[in-house]
Amino acid sequence: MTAIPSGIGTPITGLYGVIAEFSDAQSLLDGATAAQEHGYTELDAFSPFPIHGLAEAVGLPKTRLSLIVLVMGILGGLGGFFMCWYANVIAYPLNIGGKPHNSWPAWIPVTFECAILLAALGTVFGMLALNGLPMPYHPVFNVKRFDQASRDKFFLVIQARDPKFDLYQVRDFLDTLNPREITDVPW
Amino acid sequence: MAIKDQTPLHEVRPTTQELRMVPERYLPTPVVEPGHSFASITDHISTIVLRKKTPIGWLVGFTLALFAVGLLTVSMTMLIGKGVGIWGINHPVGWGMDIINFVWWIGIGHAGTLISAILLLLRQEWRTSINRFAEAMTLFAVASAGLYPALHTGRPWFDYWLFPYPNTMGLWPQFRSPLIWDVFAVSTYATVSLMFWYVGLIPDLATLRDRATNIWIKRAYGAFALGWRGSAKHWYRYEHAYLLLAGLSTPLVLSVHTIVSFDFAVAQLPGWHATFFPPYFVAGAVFAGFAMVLTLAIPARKFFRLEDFITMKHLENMGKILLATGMIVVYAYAMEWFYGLYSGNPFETYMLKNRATGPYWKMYIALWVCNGLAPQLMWFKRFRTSTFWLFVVAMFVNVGMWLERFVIIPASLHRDFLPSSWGMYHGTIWDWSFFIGSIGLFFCLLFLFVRILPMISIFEMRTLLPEAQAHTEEEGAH
Amino acid sequence: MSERKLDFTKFRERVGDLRGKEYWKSLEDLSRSDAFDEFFQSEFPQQALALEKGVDRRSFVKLMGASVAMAGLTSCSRPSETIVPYVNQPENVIPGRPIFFATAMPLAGYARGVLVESHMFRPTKIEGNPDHPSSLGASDAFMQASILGLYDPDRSQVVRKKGEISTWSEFVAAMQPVMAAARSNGAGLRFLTQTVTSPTLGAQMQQLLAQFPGSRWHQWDAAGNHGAREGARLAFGSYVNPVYDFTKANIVVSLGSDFLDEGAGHLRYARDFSSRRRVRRGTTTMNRLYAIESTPSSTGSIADHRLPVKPSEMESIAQQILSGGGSAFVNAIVKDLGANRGAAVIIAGEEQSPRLHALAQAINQAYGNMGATVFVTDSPEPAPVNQLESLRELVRDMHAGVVQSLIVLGGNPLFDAPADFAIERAYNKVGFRAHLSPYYDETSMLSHWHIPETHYLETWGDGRGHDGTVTIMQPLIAPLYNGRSAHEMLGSMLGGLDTSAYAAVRAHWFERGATEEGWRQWLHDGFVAGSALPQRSAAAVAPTTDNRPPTTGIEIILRPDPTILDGRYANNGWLQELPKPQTKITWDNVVLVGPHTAEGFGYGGKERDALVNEKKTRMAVVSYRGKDLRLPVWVVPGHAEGVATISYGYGRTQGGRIANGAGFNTYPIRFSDALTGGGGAQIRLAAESLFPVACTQEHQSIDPKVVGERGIIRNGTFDEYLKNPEFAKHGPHGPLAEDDSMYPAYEYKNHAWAMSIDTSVCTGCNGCVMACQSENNISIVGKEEVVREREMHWLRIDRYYKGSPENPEVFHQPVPCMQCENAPCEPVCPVEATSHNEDGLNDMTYNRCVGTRYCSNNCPYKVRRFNFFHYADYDTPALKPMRNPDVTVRTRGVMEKCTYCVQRINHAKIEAEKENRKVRDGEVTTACQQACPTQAIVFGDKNDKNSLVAQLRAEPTNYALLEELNTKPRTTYLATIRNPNPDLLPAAKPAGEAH
Amino acid sequence: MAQIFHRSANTLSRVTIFGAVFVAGFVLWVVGGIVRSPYFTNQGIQREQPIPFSHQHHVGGLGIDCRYCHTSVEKSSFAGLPPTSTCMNCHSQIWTNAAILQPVRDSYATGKPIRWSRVHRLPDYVHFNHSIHVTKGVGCASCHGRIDRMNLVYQASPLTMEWCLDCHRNPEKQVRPREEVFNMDYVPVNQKQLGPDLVRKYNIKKLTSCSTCHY
Repeated sequence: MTAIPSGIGTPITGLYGVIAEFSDAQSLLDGATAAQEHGYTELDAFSPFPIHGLAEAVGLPKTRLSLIVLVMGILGGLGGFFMCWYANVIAYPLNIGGKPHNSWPAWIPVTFECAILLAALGTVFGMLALNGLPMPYHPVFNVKRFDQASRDKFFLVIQARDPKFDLYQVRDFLDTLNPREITDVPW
Repeated sequence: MAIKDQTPLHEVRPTTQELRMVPERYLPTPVVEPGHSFASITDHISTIVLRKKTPIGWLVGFTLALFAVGLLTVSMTMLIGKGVGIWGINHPVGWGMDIINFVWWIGIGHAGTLISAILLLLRQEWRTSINRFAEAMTLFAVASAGLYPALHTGRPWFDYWLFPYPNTMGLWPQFRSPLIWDVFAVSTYATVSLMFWYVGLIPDLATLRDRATNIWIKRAYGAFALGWRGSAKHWYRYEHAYLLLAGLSTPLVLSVHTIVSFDFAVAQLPGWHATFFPPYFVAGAVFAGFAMVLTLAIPARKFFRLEDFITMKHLENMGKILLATGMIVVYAYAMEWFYGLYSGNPFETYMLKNRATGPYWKMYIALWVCNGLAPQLMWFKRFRTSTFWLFVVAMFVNVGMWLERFVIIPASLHRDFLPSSWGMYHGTIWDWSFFIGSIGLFFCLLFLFVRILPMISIFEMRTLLPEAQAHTEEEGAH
Repeated sequence: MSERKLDFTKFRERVGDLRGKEYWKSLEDLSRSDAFDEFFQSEFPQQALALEKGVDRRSFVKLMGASVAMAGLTSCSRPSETIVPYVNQPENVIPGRPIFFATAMPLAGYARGVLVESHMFRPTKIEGNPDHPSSLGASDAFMQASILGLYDPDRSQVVRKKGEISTWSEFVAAMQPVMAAARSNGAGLRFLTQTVTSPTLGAQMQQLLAQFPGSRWHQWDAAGNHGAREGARLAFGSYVNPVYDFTKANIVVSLGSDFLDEGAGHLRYARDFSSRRRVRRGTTTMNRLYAIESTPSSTGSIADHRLPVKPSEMESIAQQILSGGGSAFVNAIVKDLGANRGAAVIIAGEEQSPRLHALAQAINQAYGNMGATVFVTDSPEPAPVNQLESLRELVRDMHAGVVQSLIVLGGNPLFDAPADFAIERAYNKVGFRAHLSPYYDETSMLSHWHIPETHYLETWGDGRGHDGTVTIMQPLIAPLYNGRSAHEMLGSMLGGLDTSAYAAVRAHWFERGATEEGWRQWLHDGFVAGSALPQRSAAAVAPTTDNRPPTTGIEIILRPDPTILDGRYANNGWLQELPKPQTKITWDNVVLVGPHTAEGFGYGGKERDALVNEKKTRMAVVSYRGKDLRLPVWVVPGHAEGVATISYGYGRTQGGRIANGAGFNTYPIRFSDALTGGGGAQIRLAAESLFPVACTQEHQSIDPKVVGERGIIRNGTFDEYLKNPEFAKHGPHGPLAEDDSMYPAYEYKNHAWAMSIDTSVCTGCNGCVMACQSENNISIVGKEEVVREREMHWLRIDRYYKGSPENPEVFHQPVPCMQCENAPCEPVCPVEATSHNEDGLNDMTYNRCVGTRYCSNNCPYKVRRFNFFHYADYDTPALKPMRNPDVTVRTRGVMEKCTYCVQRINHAKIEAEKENRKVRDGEVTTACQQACPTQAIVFGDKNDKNSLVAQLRAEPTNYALLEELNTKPRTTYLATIRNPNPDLLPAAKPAGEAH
Repeated sequence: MAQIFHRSANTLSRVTIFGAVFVAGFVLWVVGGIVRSPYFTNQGIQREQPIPFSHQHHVGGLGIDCRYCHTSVEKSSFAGLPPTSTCMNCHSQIWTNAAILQPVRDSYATGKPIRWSRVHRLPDYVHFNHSIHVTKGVGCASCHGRIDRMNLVYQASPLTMEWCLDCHRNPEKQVRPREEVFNMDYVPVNQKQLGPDLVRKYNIKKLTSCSTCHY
């Protein structure tokens, strides 16, 4: 492919997208909404703190995190109980203080803890996995002022792989949102 | 431009002149002093970590803590070399300061997760500026607590037998034992707290990554920031996960001290064998935890000039919690007497009589003073809103909670069922060296934490600012 | 038992082989030489293992100091070790199985028959000989502990000349001129022995005295029963030996006598006495014991009526009884005696005055007990003398310089002779001083020659029991430390071809008509059948009344220490750490006083608190006849007021590593005219001086009310029992249903081991405690650790008081592991280190224990013992062969406890399994049960309805300790029943009232 | 702001996170293997002996019964080691001047026992009784392996607790008729049916209580 900008919808090599910097949350949110109404789909917005509604504005699929956690929790619980039961009933049954081998009430604490543990692990690693983290290298880090994204600046990027992507149109469109600055984001 | 962020603290301090006109008492105390911007918050907190020169105060404190840790290592060598006999434990009293300190620390270790999780679920905004700190405290308290169960055994080098693993003996742990429950509860608690704390740190680590100037420091923070870039989608799942973790931690934090209380409640010793121990212990844990948060937050706030973020509102709220949980604990003490006397069980009755009039009566009285009387000051606003008095009360509670465990453990053991085997318990120098050592370990970790990590959650502070409120049209409409 | 005993002669050769070997010279050599390893490992593989392991652990523990990382690696460091067979395997020896030999233990001269368990010719355990009249299978603490005495590494190991290492042959050479000189005129040659009952030794002495005309034989035993001996002469005109038959005695009056716990026949007497005291279904009669004494004793502690009196009042009370009138107490006795003519025993204590003994016999005479319950025989001693006068004479001659050479056979006169004899000065005037003794002690120090004496398990010998029964003592092991016996000493002086003890004893008896078969029979049985001395008719005459002036000030009683006696057992760690029967003090001697006397000199509440809280008492200064003695004060309920009891035997300076520095030497206030003490003493508290006393059970903290409301001790009178046998059934919370549990009870189909302890007959004598220690390799921990409440005894004897501190009722309650069916200790153990076995035993698996101590915390009976430090001695080679190879030696950091002697149970089960049968009742005896003189402890299978234990558990007086906890203990108790005289009861107390 | 990590860091970081899990698992697996290896169990290790006594020759070759030397195996916990005299019973007649037997003759002459190096060794806290196992029909070979084929004796079984338990839990898999106990090359015909019968016949209990071996 050539580096010369070509027709609409054709991705450009070496270009990740075009990014616009805003200095307040409201204009980022508005911008993102506008971009979506304008028909762009491959959007992403960056902010120093979670902004309510922004995710929807950049179009987010329903997350399956809760499901993962539920499953892990159940697995943990079953696993925990099985461990106790197996160890004290199957593997080596002993008469402990006249209590029956399967003193199930005594298994409850361990069962519970195991459930929580696995659920929590599921939560954290699930979240990271869904977010595609860790990702220490990312194109947006090429943007000079992007380090402000973790301070007090807000960014909206329209990715080059957006079917509607056209470098000039995108630039123009972003300009209409009167951002602080517009930059091309190289790969 | 990063250089510009390295400006000394006092220049960042906001001025709130117009507010000064109005008498203090008519003002609602906010969770962040006005006049702050995203930038100022970010810079103020991250600068504490990133500034080049380390304050003398920090160095001094850290060194002291290190000495204590040295003492701990010496004590550990003694213990493993000679045996637990170096402690004051004996035949009626099999557990002494080892388990007292364990329960004391683990109790303290409850505030953090509680503040983060429960208050988050309860949408208590004011938690924001203290949760990070409290969580760190939790972790380090749990670390100190963990020392004791691990080392109090007669043959610590066989501790791994407490974990379930396939072995050539064909043996497994005995899952009826509360000690095994402890193993699971405490390790789970440690793991989950750590993850909760770390997840909370990720965006701030990104902030530090971006603020730092030195490439290696950038890389260091960057590595742990996992490449966080504040993407909206990430934020969305992140908040989701954070909420879920909170939801999981809440029952966990309750379960942990419940299970610790089982160590005693499940036994049949008069003074241990009581059904109300779980709630009583949990309340005690919160009580102790908040006391410790106050003990640490008040000086830290002064030292690092964090008055704007840890405002009087926070301190006052914690004061209220002290009062509330304190009352629960006192209620438990009272119920102990009720059960004891109402049951007519001679063992229970004698146990209480012995607490009040036996050889350890001084301890018991002191316990009531520290945990019963001292918190009553919190009824009054002028004490609640005075850092001095808050600190004093907090110290009383710290001591009181230690005494509570002393009264429960040795003071119950030393006179149990058969008078023939009654005895006495006195901590030895090594008991104390361990205690001091564990405190040293705790502070050592704490000092490191405040030096290399933001002790206040930056991104959450940002959300507290009015500018953080953005609305989509449909919302804006109404 | 008897079929396990074995004809001995086979292995005598073997011992003979070892005898001469050079490497026996000293223990140090031993431990270095290969021969040593061979000696142990060859015949002792299991033990050898234990040793190796021990070494591992020890070095491991050292490593542990360095780093935690090393943890757990111990298991993989397996040294390649050697295992060594016999060259010629002795017959009758099955490797790995113990055999039992019969012999006798001489104590204060008198022999008690014992059976010695020998693992591959290594004596490991002493039991009583069931057939021996002085033992009947019972054993006391001294018998049990004597095994430690055998292996004691501090025993003297070489002949010494003026302290320098020398040899036996040099000594014999050195004797020649002495004997040569004495042959013409032996006046300068003297022998000093302790009390002697050995016929052989007696005969040897006589020969010597004949050989050296004019030479003299003196006897001195610091704790020898001087009073009894002289009393007998006073009453009967000659040195005779009264023997009592308590089986026929309905009434027993003890005049300061501890006949249940001291004296040559106490094991037998305790057995006989208890046979009339056990209350079972259908029992209609019970004997009654009146104890009149000053210092609380075991006998007094189980008496139905006890009267604390000053020693000076003792004789007058006896006089009153004789003359038939006096205080209510006396009248009651007189009435009872009258009603039981010929069926009562009046017995005076060994430490009591000759007059009292004479009076006691006169009373027996008056009430027709003579010949009915009291018999008189000739003295078992070949040459009974007034030992005090005998020693006085010797010392006088030594001072006078008449004595040129003195041969001291045993004993430690320079330590235990009366203070006013100044014996040390006298001794140094003697030109040739030879001392035979097991330790290089105070006397040896000042002797020209010291010869190590053999332990009784190392030598041939003989001796007479309390009734004169002869036992031929046979060695079970070659002398470990190259020792010589008295027989050899004398033999070498008498000359002849074979001067060995074997030759001497054998010759003595074969001259007196022994036959080879007979001899074998004697050795096999452990006594010479029918050798008891014949009764002789004798009439006791009451002594003339003497009118001594009443004493002033505090009266001092001097008596041998209850556990280390006159000091001879001072280096025996087991006995040092054994709680003294009445005071529960270890490692020390104190001055015992009654509560009021104590308050009298200012020992009050403050001091008591210090005792309860810090285990520290105050030092007192005892001023007696111009001497000041500093001793710790100890208050004993029931101690006569105005009287202070001080025991002698402590304060050794040359007793060995354990003996030295323990306690206080009280001999300096023992004067020849008042061997058992006297009046005129003052006691004052020393200036602020707290002294830690290692007491395992100080009573000050115990509120009697607590003991009562918890139903720990349950007691009643015989009359109450007859009215309502069930009086002890109800605990504080009423009776308990069999299965008050949310879980179904376990079924123990095969065996269900159980123990029943009859508190009525327990005298608290400690025999069981010591037997347990010996059987189960229980470590001692030392005074400091006992002060810190870390003693390791698996079996303890709890002692409770009831009533006024001036004269309380005393109750003894032996507490082993209760072996609960619902054991509280088990569910709390995280690693399954304690669990139940198929017979319902509460197992303790030492090697699995990580030492959380949770089980101990949760044990309501506090019977679990924890190794806070590395108590077990893996280092001392000499102690290794002593240990029971069937019981693991516990390491640091593990919990241990009573196992019902599971090693014995398993052995019996295996033997039964091999014959495809069940274990028979009585086939398994626990160590404590076997030792108990009064048979208070019974063990067996409660599933077997005919077993004794099952029947006892069905007794109406059977109760479980803390039964309301529903732990379902396998160990249960029979309530204490006493038989007080209705005339002396203030008012009948409600049945089953506990205190 | 410049990139602080190279592109490859992305893959790298993910690999490390998930890799860690597998590494941990692997380590545990290795440790588990090691504690069961001869290094720990001493299984199959031949030891230097003062005299290269060959069971293969004496048992396998000459067919001497185990009990001829290990006399107490039926009576005692300890199977017993042959005294030198036992060796001399034969070797005073045959091979009377074989150099290899010099130590035996020396021992017999001097009375100094032969010091074999121990092959089977249980810790001191394990109490094993030969006689009961023999009586209940546990063959020598079941634990000691084919001694008759060993030139120098080595420990055939791991002697770990789980190994003991395996038989204590399922004796029917191992027991053989009493008369076959000392038979080295006994091969069970249909153990499935014989085993349970013997268990019933010999009244064999499945003892897995701790105090069966530890006390």
